Amino acid sequence: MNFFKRTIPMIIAFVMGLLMAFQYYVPHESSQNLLKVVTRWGMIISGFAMFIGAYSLFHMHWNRIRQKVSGWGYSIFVFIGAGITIIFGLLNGGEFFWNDKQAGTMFDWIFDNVQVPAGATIFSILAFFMASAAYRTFRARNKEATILLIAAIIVMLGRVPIGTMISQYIPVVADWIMSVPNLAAKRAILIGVSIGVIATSIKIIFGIERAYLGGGD
Amino acid sequence: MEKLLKIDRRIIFIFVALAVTIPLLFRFKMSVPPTRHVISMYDKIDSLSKDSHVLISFDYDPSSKEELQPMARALLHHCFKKDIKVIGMTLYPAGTGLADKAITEIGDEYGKRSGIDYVFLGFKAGSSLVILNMGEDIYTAFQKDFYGKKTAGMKALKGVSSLRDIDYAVNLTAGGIYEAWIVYGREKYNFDLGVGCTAVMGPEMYPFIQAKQLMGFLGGLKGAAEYETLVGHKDRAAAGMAPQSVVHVLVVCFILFGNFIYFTTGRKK
Amino acid sequence: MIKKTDISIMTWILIAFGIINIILLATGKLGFNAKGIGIITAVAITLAMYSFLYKDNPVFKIAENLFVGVAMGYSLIIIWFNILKPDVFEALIVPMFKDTEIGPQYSVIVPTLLGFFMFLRFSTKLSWLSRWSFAFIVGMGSGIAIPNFINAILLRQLEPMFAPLYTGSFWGTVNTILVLVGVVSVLFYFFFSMEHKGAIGGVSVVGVWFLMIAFGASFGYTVMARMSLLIGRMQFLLKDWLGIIQ
Amino acid sequence: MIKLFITFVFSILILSCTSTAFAMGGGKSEFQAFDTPNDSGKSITLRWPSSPGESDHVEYVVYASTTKNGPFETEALRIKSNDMYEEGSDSSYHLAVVETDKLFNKEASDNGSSIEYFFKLVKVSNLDSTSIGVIASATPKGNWFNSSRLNNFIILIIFSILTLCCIKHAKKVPGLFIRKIKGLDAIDDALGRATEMGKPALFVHGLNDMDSISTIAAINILGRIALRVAEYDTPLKVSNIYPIVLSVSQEVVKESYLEAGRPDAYVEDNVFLAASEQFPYVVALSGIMTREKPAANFFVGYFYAESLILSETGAATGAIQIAATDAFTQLPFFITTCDYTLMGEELYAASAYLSREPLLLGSLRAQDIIKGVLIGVIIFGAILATCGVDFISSIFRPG
Repeated sequence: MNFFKRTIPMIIAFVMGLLMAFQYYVPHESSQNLLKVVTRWGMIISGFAMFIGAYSLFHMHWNRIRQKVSGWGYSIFVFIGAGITIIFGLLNGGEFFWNDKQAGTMFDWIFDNVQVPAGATIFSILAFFMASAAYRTFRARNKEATILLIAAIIVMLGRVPIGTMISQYIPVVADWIMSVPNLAAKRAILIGVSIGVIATSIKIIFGIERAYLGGGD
Repeated sequence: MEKLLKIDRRIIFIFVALAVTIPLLFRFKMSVPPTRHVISMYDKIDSLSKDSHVLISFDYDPSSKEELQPMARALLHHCFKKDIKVIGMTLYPAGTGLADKAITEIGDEYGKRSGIDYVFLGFKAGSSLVILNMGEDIYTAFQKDFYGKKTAGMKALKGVSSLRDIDYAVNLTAGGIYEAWIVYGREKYNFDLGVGCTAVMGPEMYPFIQAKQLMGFLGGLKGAAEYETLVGHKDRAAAGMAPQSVVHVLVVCFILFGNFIYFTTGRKK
Repeated sequence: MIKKTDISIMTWILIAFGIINIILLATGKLGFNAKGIGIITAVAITLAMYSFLYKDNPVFKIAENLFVGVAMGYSLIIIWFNILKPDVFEALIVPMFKDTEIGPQYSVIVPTLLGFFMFLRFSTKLSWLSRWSFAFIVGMGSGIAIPNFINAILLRQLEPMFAPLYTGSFWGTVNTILVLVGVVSVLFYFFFSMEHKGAIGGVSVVGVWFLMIAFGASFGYTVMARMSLLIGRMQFLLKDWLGIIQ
Repeated sequence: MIKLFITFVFSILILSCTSTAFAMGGGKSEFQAFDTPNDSGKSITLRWPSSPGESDHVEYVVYASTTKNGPFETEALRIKSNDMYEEGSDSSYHLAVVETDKLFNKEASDNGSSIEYFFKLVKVSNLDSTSIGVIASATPKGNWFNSSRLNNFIILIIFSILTLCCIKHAKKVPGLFIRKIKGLDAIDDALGRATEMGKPALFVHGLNDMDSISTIAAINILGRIALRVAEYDTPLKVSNIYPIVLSVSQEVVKESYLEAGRPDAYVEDNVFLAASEQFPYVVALSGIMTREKPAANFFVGYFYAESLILSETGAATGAIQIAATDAFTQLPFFITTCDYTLMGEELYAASAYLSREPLLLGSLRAQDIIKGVLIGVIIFGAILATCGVDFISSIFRPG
């Protein structure tokens, strides 16, 4: 049984990894066709994978309701929201889900008037916290933080029209910060992170890194 | 003095709300001179001939809508004004509603029709895999468009078989997907790519611009406002520049004031 | 835990919200149709979210949970219409039972099967089958990533570093040298096999300065981003709902 | 095994070099057509010498046919005569690629890819059209190795061997050297202060599940903190957002208490699931911070926008705060609100330093070697390029 649980996944990862890595160096048409077929398969599997997120979300809220955790009542609203949206989605404006998607249905109305305002607003709340943190906590508590805050202030002023009104040099300095020190640091970070990505990929292909398979035997 | 630092944060919240609302109500005029990265995107699209193909990937969801939707609208105005064929798509499931709305609304303004002058391909899962698949063949990645119409033989896609045939691609991104577009799209299939991103991602773009991996970039609402100015279609982004300026000044004052008190009252340990 | 003052604040806000909407509907500024009702719903959700700024409260929690549910429901329906329906249902299943122009695409069977295996993750007995799907996706992703990252990031980002340092102008030369120093020193900072002492310590301190300036830039841009979101919402409230600004 | 692999690699490299050496042909001064090297077999490259009188108003037109005698009616290419010069030929040659699969309708190209295509070059000006050059022909064929990507391939091989060898080496030699990470001392100081004040310490996990490298690193750091806490007898609270991370954290904390010889002091409820979504997580943690006023807060793992609210609330309660994250967009806020911050890869290094796992140490060492090589390459490449030598940049040219 261990063969099916442990060895086969590692063989699959090894074969697929090696095949796709070498595919890059082979310009022949058959190699292009391989890439085309395999990526299409991957797209379909990724589609299925999105249901896993849905399952964990519903499962967790269901458990909260079942175990009557404090504040479990709010979890009911997750099911109400999802239920109504899915029902109208399946109704598809009277054409039902096995036909093509219709435009301007109740499903779209819910998206426009519930999901869009809620999603857009929840992150705009951070604007307020940003300002309060600026007042109460962003401190030049050491040399590093001082450099950071000075650069931040110049960029903040230099990137809006009012910066030019204060001094014509502010946008120039802001532009220099962005395209010289910022560029250099970001490039080094990018190179470092990419080396990490490549190293992790190599470890996955050779079966050294197995965290993605989950725990257990 | 130290008491000043311990005021209720809700008082600060009121300051922020006022700093945003008052400039919106009194409509201060602020000129938004376009910067070079925005101009290079504008010039690229402006240089395209009639019936060229521009691909716009709407990779964001409602949480970044206020920054990226104005960008999308300004770009669409430019493309439709120049009779360029627009291919829309998204790699975020919640991006479909926003993208569809933007394309249809602005398409209607210019009398453009779906399937002939533009096409909205919809959503596919797998980000980098979708880009690779489109690079090999756009019709296997998207066999149907968002409304279930067959893509093969569609007039809006005439002459396009893969990403290699796209004249210009713009990735409107709220997260790390721009990297997939550069690594698996632009570098592998050699097309010109521009990025419009939330301001949070803005500083990350500079290494790519200098290495000429990106042609043009719009950063946040400011980028959108500059593009609106260039297209000559000033809308919400341009109107947002006055409150943006005021609120930036407010935040800078907060930081300076907070630090001033912090240093004058002696740093607490 | 809910105080009396909070309840009265809540009631007054609700009354004010109701009156404003009645006025807007009565004066015809908002139509009594899907669009008008939609705007009122959206405003209600927006204000419910902002109520969090006063304090965490049940109205906010209800709106938030509702949002989580709606967002998930929306994604599921979009996955059906955009992926499962065209790529599995219509490509494989419908042609098996009905005559269509093109026959069933049998190659779709493999990913469909692997897709279903993923759900077995939640079963206790067969969860090992889900590992096959993960191994397929992750192995393929890793294989594709390696050469593409070497090309698009390592080689392409090194390319501009090999430009001559002397660019013809004084400031141009200074900037090229600064970029070179910055890249090298930041790479040194993230170098763990040597103690940061002496010369290497000095280089890594320079690296920290570059990092801090870059983080300062990110800081400024993030403030800008959050404020833009707020401006957008305010425009919605003042323009689309109240119609005060044009 | 490794020898076999290396031989295999070299044979591929040698083969690929020989096949392309002939493709680019010599400098024959006439119209040439040949199979485009390094492609899938769907194009042909045309090359011809420049002729006098090239300008914006004069065009080159190439007609294609599948038989030698024509008719040459299909237009394969139309360019301005002062365009598309061959790179490095000093404008003395034109070079153009023609995609053959788009030339004729399906039937012609369906006969397999081994058809011979014939091309005729014509120079057209406003006044007259003169045919120059003779007819040239070529058969497109698919190539099996893209030799312009040879350097990429070599980097891949070196990188793989290096990673595998370093991990093997780390298994053999325990305790591979890693420089001291300053933030780790700060952790001990913070815990010491919490003990002095008799207040709890709070460990906040990031928002990624167990499959993310950041969370794995966070678990390793949690192990160290729990061990210290058990020795000092300070309560430790650990907040999670994912059930799997929760159970792993409970296990790790329990083990640390056991290792410190105080299994009785372990309270399972102190490692808890705070919420399941981003904002509820913030709300729950802000509540804990303001109510219990922990003396030390640790934010470890991958964070999103919530980082700002969390660390701001913590700073307002006067706690010592230490953050460790590889989320670069959130780092600025941690740096300005926390007393010490581990940035980016320092998080992985700290986790390798504490866990002493050969897998982590080995791959960290491999990455360090690559980084070291790149630093050298960048410095030498820039200096050589300044002197006008493009030796290094030609080795690292992207394909």
